[in-house]
Amino acid sequence: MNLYKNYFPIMRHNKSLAYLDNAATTQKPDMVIDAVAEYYKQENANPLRGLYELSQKATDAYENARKKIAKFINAQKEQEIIYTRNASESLNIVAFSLSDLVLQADDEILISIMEHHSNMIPWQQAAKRHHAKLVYLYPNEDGIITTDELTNKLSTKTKILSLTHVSNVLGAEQNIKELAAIAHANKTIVSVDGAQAIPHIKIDVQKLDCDFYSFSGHKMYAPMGIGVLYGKQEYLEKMPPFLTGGEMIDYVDEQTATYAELPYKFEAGTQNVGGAVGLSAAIDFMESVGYDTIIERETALGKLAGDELSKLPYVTIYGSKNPALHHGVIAFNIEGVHPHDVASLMDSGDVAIRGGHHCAQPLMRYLKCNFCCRASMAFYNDNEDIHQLIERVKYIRSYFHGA
Amino acid sequence: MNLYKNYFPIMRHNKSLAYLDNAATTQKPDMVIDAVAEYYKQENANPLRGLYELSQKATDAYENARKKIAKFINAQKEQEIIYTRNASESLNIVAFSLSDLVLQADDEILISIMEHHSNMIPWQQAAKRHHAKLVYLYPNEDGIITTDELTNKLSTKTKILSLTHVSNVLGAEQNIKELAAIAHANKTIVSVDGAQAIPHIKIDVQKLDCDFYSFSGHKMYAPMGIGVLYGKQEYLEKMPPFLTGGEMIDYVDEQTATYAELPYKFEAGTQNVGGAVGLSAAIDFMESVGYDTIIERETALGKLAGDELSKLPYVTIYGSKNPALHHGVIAFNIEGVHPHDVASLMDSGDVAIRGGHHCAQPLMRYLKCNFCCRASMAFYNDNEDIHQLIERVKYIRSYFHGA
Amino acid sequence: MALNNIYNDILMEHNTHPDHKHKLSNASDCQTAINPQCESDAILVKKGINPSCGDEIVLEINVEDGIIKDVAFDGQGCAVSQASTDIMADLVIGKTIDEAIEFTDLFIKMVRGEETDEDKLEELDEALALKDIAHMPARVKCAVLAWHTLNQMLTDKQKN
Amino acid sequence: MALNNIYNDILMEHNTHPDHKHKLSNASDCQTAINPQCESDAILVKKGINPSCGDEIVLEINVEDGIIKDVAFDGQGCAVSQASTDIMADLVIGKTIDEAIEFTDLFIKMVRGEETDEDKLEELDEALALKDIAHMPARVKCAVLAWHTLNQMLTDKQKN
Ligand SMILES: Cc1ncc(COP(=O)(O)O)c(C=O)c1O
Ligand SMILES: Cc1ncc(COP(=O)(O)O)c(C=O)c1O
Repeated sequence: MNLYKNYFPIMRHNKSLAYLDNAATTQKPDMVIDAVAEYYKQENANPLRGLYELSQKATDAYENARKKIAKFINAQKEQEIIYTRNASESLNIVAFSLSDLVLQADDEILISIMEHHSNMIPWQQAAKRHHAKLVYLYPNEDGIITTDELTNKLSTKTKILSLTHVSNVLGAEQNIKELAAIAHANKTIVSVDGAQAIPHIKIDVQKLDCDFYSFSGHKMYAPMGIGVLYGKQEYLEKMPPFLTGGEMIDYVDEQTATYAELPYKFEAGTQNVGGAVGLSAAIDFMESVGYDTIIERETALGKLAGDELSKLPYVTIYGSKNPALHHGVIAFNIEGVHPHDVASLMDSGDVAIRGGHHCAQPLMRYLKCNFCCRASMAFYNDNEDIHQLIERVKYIRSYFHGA
Repeated sequence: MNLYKNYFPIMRHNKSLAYLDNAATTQKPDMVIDAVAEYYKQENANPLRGLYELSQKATDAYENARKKIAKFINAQKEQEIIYTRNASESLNIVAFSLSDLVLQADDEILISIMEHHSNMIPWQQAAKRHHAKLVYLYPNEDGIITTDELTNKLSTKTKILSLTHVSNVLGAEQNIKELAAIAHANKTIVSVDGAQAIPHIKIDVQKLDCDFYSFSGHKMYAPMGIGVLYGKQEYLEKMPPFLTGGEMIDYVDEQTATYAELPYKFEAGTQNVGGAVGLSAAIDFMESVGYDTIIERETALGKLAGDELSKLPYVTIYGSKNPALHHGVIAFNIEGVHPHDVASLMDSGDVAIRGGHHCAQPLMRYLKCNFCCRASMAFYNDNEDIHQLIERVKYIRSYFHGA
Repeated sequence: MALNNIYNDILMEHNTHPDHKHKLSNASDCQTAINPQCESDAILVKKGINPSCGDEIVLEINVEDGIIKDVAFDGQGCAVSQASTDIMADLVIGKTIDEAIEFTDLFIKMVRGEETDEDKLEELDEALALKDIAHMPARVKCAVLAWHTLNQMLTDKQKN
Repeated sequence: MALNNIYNDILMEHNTHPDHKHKLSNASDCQTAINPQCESDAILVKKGINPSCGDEIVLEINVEDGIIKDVAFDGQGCAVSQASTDIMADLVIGKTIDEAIEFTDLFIKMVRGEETDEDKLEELDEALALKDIAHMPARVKCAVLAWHTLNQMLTDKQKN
């Protein structure tokens, strides 16, 4: 077992497992699991308005985690960090509240056909609510939205561009900085779905110059139930709140309420302090490993898997031919075997991959495959995991179609 | 230290602490903290669509917890249990989606002046969105909404009644069964905020015959970040979804989507399986203690605190004169000392209580106090905690006003 | 690893060489929906869909005098749903409507793990090969798709 | 338990016997808002609110020739905000606008824990008694309310 796997209790308990479904959720290292447990053992209380020591500790834990997240993605101010449950909720907040702020009838929202359903259906709904139009960008063969494609689709009516940073099927990374500059020149607000990017790439929201950035803790070694919405203060301040109640208000009378300042305005009800502590520990963990190591290992693993799968004539790989451009995500099909059967037979060989539409049905139809298998790597995977995958591909093919 | 406190690591680490802010959040027993950690060590994966063993284990953990919750509150079907982040989110879902389903302009929504902001502001918003009217019920001296008060306020336009089961300030328990019957006879749908009830009273949603019931895990010994919305199938099925994306859809094309069946329709994005496991363990914990014990101990503690505080002429207690009707919640003021100073000086005597408006500003104004102190008990508290509280009240009074 | 033995010889044989994957009726649009025009007195057509994984089958049955004379299917899906459909066809051809409904009920109970009595399950014959799918709930939907569809067709038929 | 020493003699004395809790101007409606009508050339009025805990003070200052001649306050709040306001009044009366602004900046830094240099903080005199509030962020807002309000009044005044 490689040294990195050793940080993960679930790996220690499943030595023969090749866990290659990291794009769905990552496993959690000891230090994250322990940090959450310690929080509940030492400093649990309802944060923010408590006037006693434990509540102060809980508030500190909660706000220090926010500071760490702000620093991690280089947000200018910690008030720009809103805690959510997951990337889906972050994206929903943008689609609800930003739309309420800026959308008029006949305006246009621009998203790509590659979006995860969580960055697509909220916009379908927003378009319906505001009688706006949802317009699609289509990628080139490498899964990239070109500047030409964007320029062609932008119009004076395009108020919002919401784009995934890294596709959860093709692994393709969009050049957000370049696209955002074009959009901004058109007065279009830019929201980015970073769920598949932040586990693999160092994020600097100021450099990207996006207006919103959404991600989930559970895909970056943190517990489930905690996510983040980064938003530029100028927009967050003007947007109406989304969920209401709890700590997000200042004054309430029978018919009206005024809202608390950022970031609390968007955080209704008792927050998940344990989750915030876990996310903070996950950031410490990632920083101790280092993005350099993460990228180096994941690129090597992706290359190995891509090279080996390419050798098999009955395997189709989706997206770029260059495995380095996949950020550890490889979507593929074995000719003549349904992805669900592949995934089940992978499981019986102790390989965990996903088979299905990966919450990206329109993309699947665009790729003309409806369903596919997806192996997705984290830096803790190793060459043995990949070999196990490849052996299993060969076995499944021969099991269905003879040697 | 009493035997019950011994189940709680935070109590073992803070032997001199009288933690009397349980209405804000309860502490967590070992078995809950451990269950969550074990989940991440043994069976973590993205649940629902995974075709491998770990994902199946995560799905089982997630769905078994749902079954346990359904049984715990005696829901007819487990599809009627929707996971949320907290009671606030549950209440927001009802206020958004049910309103969308049933509210017309000029309709009326009925809530009480006792509501927590989380069961008030979402309805202010819903009323605004639908041009409906938000009408208030007022309690009697004991904090009870009488059937007369309800009958007087119900009209043919009253589509929704949303009411707290137990007030987080007065501790008063409403007779939901009786009120719901009257409302139903008027064709009014009944939503109940159970956040302060379920930690203290056995809930049977079929007996109460409410249409919705909301609560938070963190107030009943579970971790933060997990809550529940119970809803009758007939309504949940007809209501539009709230958050969209992730696992809550069936088919998606570029402009439209069809939604998954219950309960998934209301659960967008990757869910908090660790939180569900924690809530399940918390239910096991509560059942092993037993509601009989919980009620007996909390009633005795409430009586002791109420009796002792009543002896002090400079203390005002809000709500019923009968401490047994407070469900362990005692709101009070010390004449001439601001609640924030009380809470801070309690802290320096190792007593944790809350001072402020308790997210119930309109109620505070109704009680003509604006702010108050609140001591709230759980069964793990003991007579020493109460004595510590009383001693501290006396000390604070004399510190400010001489002996 | 419970699924290993799902992909057994029986399932693989029915998947590779389905005896009943063909058409009973001629109208080509029978494939896309329940189209009354292509139902003769005897032939019933129904489409079954598993939205979560995209399996789709079109089931055709020929019922005469309360006896299922023939079953055929078309559509795409995983090996489990394809084989399960073919196995079902073998089992119900020649049976009465009541018997077939009983089989579908029993099968659905088996793969949901609700019926484990070996003696009772014997009746299901080759369909027993799918028993272990109960350990893989994510695949249960694939296995029951055809059985569920047939059950609906037959109970609808009985009502008319 | 850091707060224990916040409720020290200095704070309790100013809370129980505030020297400056009275009015400078006469117009009673000066209490509810910044009302230009009740501001003479010399007397400025401003309301400060801490929404999270409901503390409210109305601050009145009398500035002549760039010197703060007098300060008075009214309103309700906790001991921390009341005493802090009274202490502030003692400190800034007789000072220039610039000096007073400096004091408020320094005080705000102290209670936020951003300035800990004892020598610098010496200047704050009795207000030093509130130093430990930095350990109780939930109460910082109570302590800074008056200082923050005064700071705004004076910087506004300087701009005009
Ligand atoms: C009566 C009542 N309703 C709702 C809530 C909101 O619960 P949460 O903050 O967990 O969303 C609370 C807790 O503060 C409460 O006491
Ligand atoms: C690109 C992308 N966006 C959004 C999401 C949604 O994340 P979550 O399910 O954590 O809300 C995912 C994860 O499935 C994803 O891959």
